[in-house]
Amino acid sequence: MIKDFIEKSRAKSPWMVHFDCGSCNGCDIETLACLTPIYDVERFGVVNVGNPKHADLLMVTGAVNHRNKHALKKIYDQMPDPKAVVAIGACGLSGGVFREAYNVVGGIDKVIPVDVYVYGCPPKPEAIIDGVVKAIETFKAKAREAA
Amino acid sequence: MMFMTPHILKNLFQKSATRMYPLEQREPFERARGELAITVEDCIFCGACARKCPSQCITVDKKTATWTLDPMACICCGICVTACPKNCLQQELVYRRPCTEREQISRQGEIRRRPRKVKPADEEKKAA
Amino acid sequence: MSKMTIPFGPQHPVLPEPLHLKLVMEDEIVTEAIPQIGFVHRGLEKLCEIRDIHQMIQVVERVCGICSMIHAMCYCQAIEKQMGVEAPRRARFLRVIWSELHRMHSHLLWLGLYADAFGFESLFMQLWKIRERIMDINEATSGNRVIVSVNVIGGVRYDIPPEQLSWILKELGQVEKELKAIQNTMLNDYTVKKRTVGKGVLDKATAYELGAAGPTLRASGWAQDARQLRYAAFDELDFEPVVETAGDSYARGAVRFRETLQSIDLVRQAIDKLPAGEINVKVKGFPEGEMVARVEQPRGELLYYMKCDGSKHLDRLRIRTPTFANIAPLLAMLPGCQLADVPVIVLSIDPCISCTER
Amino acid sequence: MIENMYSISVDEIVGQAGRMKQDGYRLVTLTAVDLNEHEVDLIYHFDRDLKMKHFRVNVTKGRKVPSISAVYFGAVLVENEIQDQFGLHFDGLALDYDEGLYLEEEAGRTPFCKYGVITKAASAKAITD
Amino acid sequence: MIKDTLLVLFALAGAPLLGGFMAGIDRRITARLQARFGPPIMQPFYDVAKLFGKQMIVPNSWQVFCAYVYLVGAVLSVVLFFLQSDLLLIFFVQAVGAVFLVLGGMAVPSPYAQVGAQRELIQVLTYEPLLILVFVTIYSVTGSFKISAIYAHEAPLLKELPLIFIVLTYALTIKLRKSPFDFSTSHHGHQEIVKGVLTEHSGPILGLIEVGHWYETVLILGLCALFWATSPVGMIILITATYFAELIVDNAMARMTWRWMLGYVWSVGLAMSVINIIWLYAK
Amino acid sequence: MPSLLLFMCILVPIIAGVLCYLVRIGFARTLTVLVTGAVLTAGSLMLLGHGTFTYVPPSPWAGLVNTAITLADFALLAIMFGIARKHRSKLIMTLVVLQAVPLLFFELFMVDHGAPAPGFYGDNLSLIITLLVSIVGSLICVFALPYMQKHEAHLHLKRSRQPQFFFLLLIFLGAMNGLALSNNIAWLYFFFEVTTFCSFMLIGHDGTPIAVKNALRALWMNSLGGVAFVFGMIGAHHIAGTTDIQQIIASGPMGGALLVPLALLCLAGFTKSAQVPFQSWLLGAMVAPTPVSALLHSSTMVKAGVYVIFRFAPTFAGTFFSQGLAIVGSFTFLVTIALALGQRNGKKILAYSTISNLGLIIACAGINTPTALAAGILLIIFHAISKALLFLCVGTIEQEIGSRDIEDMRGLFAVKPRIAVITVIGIMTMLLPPFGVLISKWMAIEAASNNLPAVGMIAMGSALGFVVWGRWAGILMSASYKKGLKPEPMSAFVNGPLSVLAGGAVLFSLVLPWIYSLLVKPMLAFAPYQVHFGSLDSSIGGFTVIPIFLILAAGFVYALKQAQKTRARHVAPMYMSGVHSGGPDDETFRGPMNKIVQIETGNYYLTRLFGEERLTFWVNNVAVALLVLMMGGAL
Ligand code: SF4
Ligand code: SF4
Ligand code: SF4
Ligand code: SF4
Ligand code: SF4
Ligand code: SF4
Ligand code: SF4
Ligand code: SF4
Repeated sequence: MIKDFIEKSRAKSPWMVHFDCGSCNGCDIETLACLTPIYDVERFGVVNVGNPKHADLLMVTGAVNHRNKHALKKIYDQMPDPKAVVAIGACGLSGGVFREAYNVVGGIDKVIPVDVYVYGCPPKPEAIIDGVVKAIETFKAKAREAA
Repeated sequence: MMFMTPHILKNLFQKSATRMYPLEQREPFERARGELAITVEDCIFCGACARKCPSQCITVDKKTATWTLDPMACICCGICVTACPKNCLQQELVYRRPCTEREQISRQGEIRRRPRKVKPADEEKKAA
Repeated sequence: MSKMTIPFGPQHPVLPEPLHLKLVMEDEIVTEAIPQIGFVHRGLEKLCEIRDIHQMIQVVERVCGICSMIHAMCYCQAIEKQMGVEAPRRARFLRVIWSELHRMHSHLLWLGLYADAFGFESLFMQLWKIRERIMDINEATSGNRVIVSVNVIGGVRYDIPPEQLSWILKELGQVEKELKAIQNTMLNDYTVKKRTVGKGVLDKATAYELGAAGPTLRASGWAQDARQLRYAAFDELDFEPVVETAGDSYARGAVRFRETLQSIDLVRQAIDKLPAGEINVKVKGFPEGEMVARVEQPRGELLYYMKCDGSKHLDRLRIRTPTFANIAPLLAMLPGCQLADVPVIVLSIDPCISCTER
Repeated sequence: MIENMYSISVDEIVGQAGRMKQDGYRLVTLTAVDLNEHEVDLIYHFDRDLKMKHFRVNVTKGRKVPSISAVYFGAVLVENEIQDQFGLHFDGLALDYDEGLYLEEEAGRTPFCKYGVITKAASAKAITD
Repeated sequence: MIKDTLLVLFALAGAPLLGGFMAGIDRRITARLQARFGPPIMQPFYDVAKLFGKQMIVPNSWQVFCAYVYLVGAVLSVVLFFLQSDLLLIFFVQAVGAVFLVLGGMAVPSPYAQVGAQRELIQVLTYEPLLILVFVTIYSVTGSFKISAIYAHEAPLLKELPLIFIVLTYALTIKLRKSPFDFSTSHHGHQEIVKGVLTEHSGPILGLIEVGHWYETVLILGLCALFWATSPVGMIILITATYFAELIVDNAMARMTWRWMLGYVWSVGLAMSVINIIWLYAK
Repeated sequence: MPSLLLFMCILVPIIAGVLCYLVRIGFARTLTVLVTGAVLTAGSLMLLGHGTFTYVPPSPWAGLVNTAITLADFALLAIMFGIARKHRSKLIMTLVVLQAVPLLFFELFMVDHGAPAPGFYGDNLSLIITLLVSIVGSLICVFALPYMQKHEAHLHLKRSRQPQFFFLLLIFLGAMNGLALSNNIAWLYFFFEVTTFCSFMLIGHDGTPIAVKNALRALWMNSLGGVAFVFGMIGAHHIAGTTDIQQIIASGPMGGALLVPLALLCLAGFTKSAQVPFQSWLLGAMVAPTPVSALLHSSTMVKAGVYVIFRFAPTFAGTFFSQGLAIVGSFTFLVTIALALGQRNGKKILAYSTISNLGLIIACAGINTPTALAAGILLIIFHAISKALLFLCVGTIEQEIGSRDIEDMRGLFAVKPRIAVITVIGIMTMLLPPFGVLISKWMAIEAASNNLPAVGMIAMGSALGFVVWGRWAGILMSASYKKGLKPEPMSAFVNGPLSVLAGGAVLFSLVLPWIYSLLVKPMLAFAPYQVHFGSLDSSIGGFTVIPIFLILAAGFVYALKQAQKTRARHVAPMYMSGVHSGGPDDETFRGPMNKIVQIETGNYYLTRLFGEERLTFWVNNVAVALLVLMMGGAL
């Protein structure tokens, strides 16, 4: 019974940490906007904990450049399992309009595994909420696999 | 402290400002620049969209009549839509839903051998 | 007394963007703050070599996703000027409307983050709630909430129909009402003042000497606003730069708060005077030569330098953003403050690392 | 064409900056423009009451340029940026990131020099020469 | 004896439920105050359950030790509270928890946790004398430090010690980590020192701390309730009103700095205590 | 029987000291110290078993002893005068003369040498002191054996000065026991002076200029106390007409007439206990080798001061003077711990904390109710044990890492786990329930709760103490994970005393209810607390000592079990905003200009608020004012 409750809780309490990996801010601000009254992702139990050690979800925006890719990796590694990564925006997905710039690695999945891709430049907050919901699903599946 | 208190108390006793997405969904705005869609039947594979696209995320292969979009790189600017001489591109009102796998969108049209005589799209434009 | 050396950022909950500061402190008093940047540097100025001048509009819009429209506007105005075309009058008014909308949402966003930096969560929520109205206006008029992509060389892409204009006025009235309701909290609350008054003081002379820009400069007593250059339709609109003299975080906050109200007024004026007519002119060919253009962004004076040789690619694009100019004043403000004031002071210049590093 | 553009030589930079400061000018920024394999234009932009003055300095690549960060501290970041992107070297920088302001090793060096990349080693050599 | 056993059991099992429930309501009301819809009331329980289901990652074993001792201290103080023992004793036992929370924060030289621990110490420094003074004044009214004596007292303490009650709420605000005193760690992460003392705690260990925090909430609200010990309804009203006021204050103020807190709370707290005591003697 | 035991407690250490001085062989010295320790321990325990007693040496001896002591008194004063002359200290010369002349007058014209001189008296108070001196003191002497060897090795001394050192150390113990057990106020004065002299010699032991300077300061301040003592003694004799301490006490305040001499005696106690404004000599004493500090702070010197005050406390119960004492004591408690907060020198922190605790003890004496006295006596016991332990810990750490700065002790656990853990235990016993110091503090607060200014200051002081101790304990354990940590080796003479003291601090706390009912309760006018089920209980409050002890112990053990399950695979690097540079035990990050930066963390010392330079001036002035007020109250 306790196991079940933990299982259920996992889906109901995704704490997030947001890392701006070289975004133009468009996506960051939309991610932040999800926390604010109109969208209020706390309805789903999401709390912006700001600390990878507490987080279940890593929300990454931006095109990933050669400097912050190290930080991205480290933050990901510091998150305890089970965890999921949501890549937000064209930049996070592929490097977007900056793909060819010299300092851009291009796409978060080149550095860490990504579970959910959220399209848009920037995605609407609704899309980000969809992404979170999707992440919760993948994340349940992951926990089941691990068990 | 005194200044904010009436404000938050008002919030408490009002309905919350939250839009209960996804339970409640708002009508999208008319101009919303959502997912890019192609009516591939009308496409003449001229490549204008591919050339104009600031993100260079469309590839058009005239020979095989394929129109390919890398949605992951599309920045939803709508430049291609304006550029298309055939008006066969359009941005839907809703955005593309998040996914869990990388994907490419490839549309196969029919390979036209002869150059067309009539340009229906152009005519429409003139009429308008 | 003992020394602490801590890494502040790049991933840090009070910094929405990656910036690293090595802070050395004694009993939480900062004695040394050295920045490490480059976490957002993409090198997008270099993209002008592979994107033509029209495509570059979309790229410069993404220098920053907050005042994106203003970047594009500056870029287009520069090229228009160089090529001797003038955008139609209606387009210029529409540019003013959108750019002031951007200023408003940018300031509201910033005021929220600023409130969050001194731990006033409900104020943050309130401000961002108000901001959503502006985001709705953006989306309704352009199809995207943030990056509106309205500029083209020679004018604007979209027109705003009359029924939308009146709706915008209604929404702005609401924004104004709600802003006035929290004006007292923002400007007179004891705790807010306690956390901001006298923090990170930048005196008048230093502000000028270090090349501060925008509200950071105006909060130190300089009435300098690039909109006084009367670009777009500003030559037909009434406004006075908003100035404060204290030069501290509070003053910078107050400048931005008042500027938000000022922007509402400017949009109203622009809608009022909005002429009928075309919204863009066709532009043929490519510019040649060197050019410099300036506009006022939410964070201050933005400068574009471009050099082109008549081909469809620019030879050199250089963007000097106000936040870049404000980093040096920031470094001057930090030493001597408390750790708890670091986020407040850092945010008080409204840093935008994205446009700082491009 | 840019109004109020004056050409000066490398050695005049610091003196000119000092004069501008005395005249109550604010440093807006510096711009570097790659001209060809050997030369870079450095443009110093100043402003007073929204009127700008620009000074163009033609510099040979690899050569040291005196930093004006002692006069205008605000120049520090720009000069560092130019070091990163153009491989020029500024002498007397108040904070020297040594070509590492933006760039990691992976990103290569002097990305803005279209006409030839200057390696760090080469530029270091040029300095010692 | 049976009554005592029941009380102990209630303290052990009921307190965390109550504390978690309070936290849930807290988050919901906070959300409403901010014009948000807010999480479900059960959210704190989901959070803790999830934390217990997470991978164990710690910086070292000393932190684990400290977290457990913190919990033991918190639980024991609540048990003692329900057994109506000596107020000072309860407070000192609670201090065991407080010390180990700080030690847990200092378990590694992590900058944010260290700063948090230092600030936590300063918070303790701020509220400890106030609490002792509160207890001493209670003693001067009831003639004993024992909680049982408060129940035996015929009038609500609130009537005689209104200012002291306010002093107690200062301590309460600090303990609950509410604005303007939420600097050693805060419920949400938007803070210059990330999560302060708790930065390095994660997963199950963080869960333990959270549960300990629920116990502490119950303890401190219990202390408030003592000021209207004559009627159970009064106790409930008092707790509700205090907690609500707490939430309003939390949302109507910026976070202050600890330097300000130390000066402000000490001076105002001491002044209020003194005035109340003089008033008491004058009567 | 008492005669033998008194011999064991007072004379044996003195003889042993002389032996140490004469026989300059290391091995013999070790043996002597060990044997003396055993004898002292046995003697004091047996004395305790013997219970309250009065003992006057049989007829010829009594007179002889008295004469010998009187002569020794003058000899001592002469030596001190000589020292003062050598160091050209007019101040000390004056103070010595101010003692010698009245003393001469006293001995020649006042004391009736015909009457039988009072001898020794032992009640629970003196027996407790004797016990502490004998056992804790001996442990410190044992600890000093290896310590001094290392110490001299560090100093590269050609000729060992250990004989003299142990000579003084052992004499010190004997004198302390003599002081505690004498019933003759003149003898008490003599032993009082011996401790002054020994401490002077020991502080100056290393002979460095700073040591000499600090030793001289200790000498003048304590001589000031000596002067106060002499006048107090003369006054008391003048009014009560006897040198028998018990009789003086029995005569009561005599309508306030006796208050002035008593106040002077208390003033002597103040200097000896280094209360503000006399704290500087004890702080200066830090220059001495650590065993000296341990001895001065825990069981001897400073306890001599509070002993004197406690001894005479019943006499002035209920007077305004007593009230004043309570205020002055709690003031000292508050300000010295505040001074400790601004310190990062481990020994200084301990020193300030000692003064602070003594202040609390004195405040208890001032409050002067049975509860307060019980609190004071328990505090004397537990403070002595814990403080001795902590000093020895700091001494050991200092020899291991070469610093006494607590910032340098950061992460000590990763290097020297054994001493780190023992130190943490020591700190816990100073700070937390269910340990004795805290229980006594609890009692003190309850006792003081009728005296609002006092209880206010105690409340603030204890909060400051929380910070002082909490952060120190935190520092010691603040280390990244290290695999396969092994306790460092430790010599038996170091480990032994440390373990005994640590064990003692814990175990005695467990049996506190019985210590209270067996030792403390009989001294009091009425019993403030009832003991049942291992709990202290009264109408105003209760402390369930044993149950809490057991539950917390169980909690500790469980927590330890859980902690031990931690394996390397659980360990993650600490959070550094994503720029940490390496593995789990790495404490660096990649900072500006891509340089690797070592993180530094430090405690807050709030030097702007609690700095020594800032606070001392005010503290001293206020203290002087308060003292004047208090003495005025006696008039
Ligand atoms: S996807 Fe678009 S909005 Fe998001 S960071 Fe990239 S450019 Fe900015
Ligand atoms: S639209 Fe017509 S002219 Fe333009 S590229 Fe296509 S085929 Fe050529
Ligand atoms: S919307 Fe913009 S980015 Fe997307 S395909 Fe069209 S032109 Fe390219
Ligand atoms: S521009 Fe239109 S017609 Fe031409 S390839 Fe693109 S979609 Fe097809
Ligand atoms: S300042 Fe820069 S980042 Fe900020 S909104 Fe303007 S362009 Fe964008
Ligand atoms: S500083 Fe830049 S990234 Fe941060 S909120 Fe402002 S604009 Fe956005
Ligand atoms: S106390 Fe601080 S962290 Fe907690 S809910 Fe309030 S604002 Fe958020
Ligand atoms: S470190 Fe210790 S033993 Fe060595 S010389 Fe100093 S005090 Fe003596």
